[in-house]
Amino acid sequence: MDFKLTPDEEAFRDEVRAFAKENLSPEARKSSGFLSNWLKAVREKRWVGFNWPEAYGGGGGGIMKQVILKEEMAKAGAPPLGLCLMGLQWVGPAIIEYGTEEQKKSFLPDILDSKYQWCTGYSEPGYGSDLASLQCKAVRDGDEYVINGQKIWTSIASWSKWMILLTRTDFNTDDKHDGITCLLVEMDSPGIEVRPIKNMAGGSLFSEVFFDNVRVPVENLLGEEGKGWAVTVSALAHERSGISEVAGLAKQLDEVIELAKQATRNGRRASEQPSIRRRLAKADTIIEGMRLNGQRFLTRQLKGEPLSSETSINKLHRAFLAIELGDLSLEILGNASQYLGGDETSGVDQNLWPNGVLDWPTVVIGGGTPNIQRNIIAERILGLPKD
Amino acid sequence: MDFKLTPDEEAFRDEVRAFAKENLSPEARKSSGFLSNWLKAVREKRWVGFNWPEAYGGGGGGIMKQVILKEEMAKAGAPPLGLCLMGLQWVGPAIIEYGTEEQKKSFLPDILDSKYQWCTGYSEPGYGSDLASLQCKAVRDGDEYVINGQKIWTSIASWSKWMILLTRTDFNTDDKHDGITCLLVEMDSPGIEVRPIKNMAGGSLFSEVFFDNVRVPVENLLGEEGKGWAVTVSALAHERSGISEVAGLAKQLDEVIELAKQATRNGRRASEQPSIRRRLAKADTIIEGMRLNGQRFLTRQLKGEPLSSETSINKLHRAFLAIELGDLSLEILGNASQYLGGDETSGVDQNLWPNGVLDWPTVVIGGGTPNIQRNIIAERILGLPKD
Amino acid sequence: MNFGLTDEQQILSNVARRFLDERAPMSTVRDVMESPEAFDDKLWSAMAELGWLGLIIDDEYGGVGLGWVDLAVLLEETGRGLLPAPLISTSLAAAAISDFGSADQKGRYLPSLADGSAIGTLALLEDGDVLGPDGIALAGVKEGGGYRLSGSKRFVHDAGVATLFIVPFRAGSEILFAVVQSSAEGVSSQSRRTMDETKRMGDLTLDNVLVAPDDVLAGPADGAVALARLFDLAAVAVTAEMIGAMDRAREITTQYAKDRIQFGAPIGKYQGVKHPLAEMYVDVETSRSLLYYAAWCVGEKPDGLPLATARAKAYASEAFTRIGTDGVQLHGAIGFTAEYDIQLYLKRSKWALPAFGDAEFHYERVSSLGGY
Amino acid sequence: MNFGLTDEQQILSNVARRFLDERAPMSTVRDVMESPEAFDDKLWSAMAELGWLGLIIDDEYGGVGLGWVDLAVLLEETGRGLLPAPLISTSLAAAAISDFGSADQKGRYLPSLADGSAIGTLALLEDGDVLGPDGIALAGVKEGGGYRLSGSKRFVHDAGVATLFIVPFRAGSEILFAVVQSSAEGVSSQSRRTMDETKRMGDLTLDNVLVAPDDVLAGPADGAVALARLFDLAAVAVTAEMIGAMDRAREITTQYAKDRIQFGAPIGKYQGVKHPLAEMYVDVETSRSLLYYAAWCVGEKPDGLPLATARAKAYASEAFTRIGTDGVQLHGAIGFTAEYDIQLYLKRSKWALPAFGDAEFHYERVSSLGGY
Repeated sequence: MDFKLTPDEEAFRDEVRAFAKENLSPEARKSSGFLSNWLKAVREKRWVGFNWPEAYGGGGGGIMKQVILKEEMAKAGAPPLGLCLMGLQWVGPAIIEYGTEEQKKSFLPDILDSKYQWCTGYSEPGYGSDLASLQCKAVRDGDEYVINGQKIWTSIASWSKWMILLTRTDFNTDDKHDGITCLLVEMDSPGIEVRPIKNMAGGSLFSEVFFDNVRVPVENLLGEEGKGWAVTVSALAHERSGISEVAGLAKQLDEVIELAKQATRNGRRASEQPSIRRRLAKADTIIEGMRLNGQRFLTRQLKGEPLSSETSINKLHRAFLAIELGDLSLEILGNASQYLGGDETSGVDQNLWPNGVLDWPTVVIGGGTPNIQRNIIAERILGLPKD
Repeated sequence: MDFKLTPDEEAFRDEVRAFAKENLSPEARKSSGFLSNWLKAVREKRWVGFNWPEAYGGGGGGIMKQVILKEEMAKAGAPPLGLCLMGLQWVGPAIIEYGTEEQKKSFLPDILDSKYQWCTGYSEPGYGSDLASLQCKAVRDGDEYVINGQKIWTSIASWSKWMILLTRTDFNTDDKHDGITCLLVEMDSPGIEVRPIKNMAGGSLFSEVFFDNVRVPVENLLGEEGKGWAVTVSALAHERSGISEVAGLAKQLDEVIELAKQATRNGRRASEQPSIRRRLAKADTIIEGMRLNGQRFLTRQLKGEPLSSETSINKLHRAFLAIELGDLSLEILGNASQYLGGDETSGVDQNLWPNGVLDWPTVVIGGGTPNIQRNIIAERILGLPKD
Repeated sequence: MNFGLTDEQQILSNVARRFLDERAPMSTVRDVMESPEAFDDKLWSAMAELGWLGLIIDDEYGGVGLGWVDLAVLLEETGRGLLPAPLISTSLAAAAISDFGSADQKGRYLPSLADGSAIGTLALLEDGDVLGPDGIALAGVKEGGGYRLSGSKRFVHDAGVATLFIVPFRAGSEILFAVVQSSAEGVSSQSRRTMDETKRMGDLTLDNVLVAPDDVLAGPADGAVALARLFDLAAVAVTAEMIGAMDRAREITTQYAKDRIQFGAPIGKYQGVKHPLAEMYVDVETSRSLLYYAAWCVGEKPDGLPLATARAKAYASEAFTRIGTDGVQLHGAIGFTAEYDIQLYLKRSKWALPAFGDAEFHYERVSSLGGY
Repeated sequence: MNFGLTDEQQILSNVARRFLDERAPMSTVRDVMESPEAFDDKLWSAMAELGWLGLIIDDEYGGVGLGWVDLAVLLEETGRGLLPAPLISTSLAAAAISDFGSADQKGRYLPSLADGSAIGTLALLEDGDVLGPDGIALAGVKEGGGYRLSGSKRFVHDAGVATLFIVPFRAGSEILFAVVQSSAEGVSSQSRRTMDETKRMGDLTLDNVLVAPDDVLAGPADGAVALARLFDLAAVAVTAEMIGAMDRAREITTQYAKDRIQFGAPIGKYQGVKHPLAEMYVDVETSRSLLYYAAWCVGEKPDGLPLATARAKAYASEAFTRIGTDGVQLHGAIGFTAEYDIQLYLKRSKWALPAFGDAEFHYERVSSLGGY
């Protein structure tokens, strides 16, 4: 057991830190072209698509360095390494693995260059957790597929140029995972309607997307017809430790601690109150536990072992923290917490005002509800019978 | 809404209080014949079998006065009103409702006079919560039933003279609640073997009971053959508010509070520590909630409405408290808690040492596990589908 | 012993539910909550006609003369329906005047509160959000038998629509209560944007406001004790609305669990869903028991009010926090869309937690009052 | 980066599990725990032969010379099997001497600890059960370079079988550590009956005991710091056994849930059972991660030890409390019969909670060390 980095890894970490220090200085952040300069600089470093093969413009980076890169960037509070998040995370990898040479040439460089957004058409109404039961229909008609149906919970649909879409081309299969076909669809195709879903926090990150006889050329078939389910699972060596996410949670906790130091509650500093201290300490401990769990997942990945259901452990912790850190902030602030925009008379730095306190469902429900995670652990890891 | 007693009820309460004061004085408690004097005195008052019809030697008392009697006795820390607890609680009522005149004459006076104990042969191995699936077999053979099978979790089997036993006389019914036959069995019948079950707290309140060709005369059939399930549900107006039980919990909490006042923890009085205070306050609040819930149940009973699944609410609270009050005592005492017999150097009154801290499963599991209670509420009250 | 609604209370409850279903269904609630002050004139007048605004005001002052258990029955319904209206605020102002005002003051203030022409509210808190006498820094400067007040009150419910504020202030070692009209010179007040849009809250600013001698409540023998009672009444009122709201959140979620099919069965079939719903039921019913006893204490057993209130608000606050979160969570993604109502109940739970003392505050009171 | 067992650690773990399965199955554990001191000579000798007693003792003093991660690997297995033996106690005494003893002292004490002829333990606590320098009242009276000690140490693990006690005491403003032999004049010790019969605990009484100068540990520059480190090492060791025990409790309960048929299906099919089991898994794995990092800090990052230890013991204490209770509860009535093993794990959880600081104590440390 050894929690230390190798000299080569340390050198890479130092390189990332030095880069971040230089490119993320307060002056740099204030400069007018900050974001585009940043994107250009990390692209030159080949840190965008860090784990993509070099042949496709990626960095060809290994697991351990992916972790280092992501963790250091998270700690430095860096902007993303590229703006086309879904493209970088799974659309690109799926195209690398299943795409034609045409598709690779046409799409991969744009993703790396943050040219436009991709969105993901997976979920359907009525089948939230039961993805493979999807009903959105595609019928081959000459050189085109004709799509009819509906998707829901599609993030950033309104400002995406392309969608990676799962459709059903065969309704008579024994296994519902068969007969699914993956298509790449241009969002301005006739027949597509996007209806943003307003959420309780006032935003509308997600949309419903309706397809009414939308025609997609067969060249935009990704992988084989009927074998689209496989496309959702990338074989690309993708670090899954979640360690960079933990760095983000730690930052969030630091803010809550700072809030507790500044706010008074029933006439006394919140950070001096045992109940608040205990909840902060417990959150801290869970975050450290997640980091260390992440290192165990990472070790397994480094050893080439498959990683699957264990990551549900951290998903459950993250769901707990998403709710707990928000609730804790509100409790610390008392009545003032209700002033969503902040309260200048509270004596608390307005930048610490808890934003996104109503956004937790995105995290808690987004990646599969806690109950789904518990089922995964109980059935796949512990071998308990299905419900 | 009115939480006050009527003048008549107040008079009865005062009568009970005065009686308790007189008969439970420190001197009375110390006198040699205390328990037998007590039993005789309450029997004369007709407070044993308080809700039984007067014709059978009971008190013919109504619901409200039952509550008052039980609550006042619990508050006074009185001994039980009779020693044959199961006889008083359900065997007697079952005999009153389903018994022959012979049975009534033969059994009821003895129960009221605490002559001997009854035990209950309901649970079987393999069917803990699923009582109606019982397999213990009774076959009619001339004027006798011949019993073969096994019971488990039978309390006080070793020192009971009689058992109320559920057997199966018909294995081919559509509904498993049919075909069950209730027999009254003398415990010294040939073929009965009682094996006490040692529990983790060191005692053995429960036993396994084995039946090997045990012969029971048909006169001891209670109710009709095959209709024994009904016998488990008494129609006698029996107060079910649980308010007297709450008085017992309140006494237990008072002891934990006293313990917290006396014990130090990390160098500081436990009762001054916010986490302990909060847990004590929460226990107090739940106990008060139970008392008030009990009053609501009582009101429904007084109005003649059927009371069934609502009582699961307080069973869940009681399960929580059974564990919580024990854990709290242990946490207050720290390392010293491990000295089960007490620790004379701890500065804590040895009488406050938490006994029965390992006995909680009797309460938590005894009346149906918390999961069973949740199912009852979800399915019977909320109307959710069965699992 | 009768821990159940009387026939009259049952009628009050039924009428309230019917009125709210008809006149303030969720579509109306949403319209009203999006209005600048979350206030609707016509609804208010209708409530006045039903006698709700003067429910606990003596009939000689234009009220209905009922008690706090009755008010709790009503507030349970308005909480259930998330009715946006300053009903709690105005009832509390009426209670303060009824309990601590002279006959003259009752005669001057109560009829207009009962008929809805005035809207009252308590202005008990200041910067620091401290519940109790320590939280009162506002000091009155004597002037001709009355007082001059300059300062701010914070977290005043319905600050934007209230026309009459009950304002505790210090006069030497005493705490007195001024009745301040929004129309008086130097008085300004405004609501601010809050998480639960059905509940407005804001600031009352007093700029050298003159309080005439007969606008100081005559009654309370001990201002600190009176203040404590007002905090308790306020906590009871808020808790009553919480019970209704959490019960409704439970109902909505239970119904969803019956209707929503996933993996071929209603999700309510699974213990992972049905057990939290059962726990919600346990919590709602127990909160309700605690609350009704506290409401009963208001009139029948004032000595028992502090402890009964502390228990009810503490337990209900914890319960509602959990029910709000679980309610949204058990709905899955749909639960946090603006379109679904369940999220409005989550927001109400966030508003209700700190209102007149959170769970920690009230559990600490249970301990202190319990003598440890 | 390798957060996994090395091949050597895996072998150590496998050998330990095999040894315990063969030589100390639960039937043996039950026999030993019912013996007066919960101690078995032959098991102890066999452990010495396997090198367990000197695992962290340098090889020049007869030990194996491994580190605390290795010790944690071993203790996880002994915790799993509820092995009744003073392995933690003797390892901690060895650690104290290794860390703070002179070469001479190491030479005198360690070999007999490594070969099992001596049994060591820490005697850190006194009346009041206070963890830290404030808990040390025992004062040494100088006599000829050495000290006279009179007083008691409480809650001493394995007090009845230990032959060598590490005894902190006050000498002026300093805290020093005496090595006290059970055979010395004025020393008496006895175990007492405890809830977890596999773990003995008791008192060490010192009646005018003379401690020679070379029986005072020579090393620690600051006694309070040394004391803190010993408390941390003790907490790490106890936590390591807790991980093994809670993992085994989880396994036993999971197996029961698969085997036990009720209402026609294994009870593990229901979410009311499977979800608590999944939570147990989450808690065990997270506890394990926290524990191994703390054990790694012992040798590799001593500055990080206090925080890492506090986190591990706090989290594991809460987790084990829940797992012990849920484990018994999910078994139903059978779970609390003496015959079933699960109740032994519940009792271990009760023993482990206060041992070297409960969850509250360690969470408070997390806060303080975190600078708030």
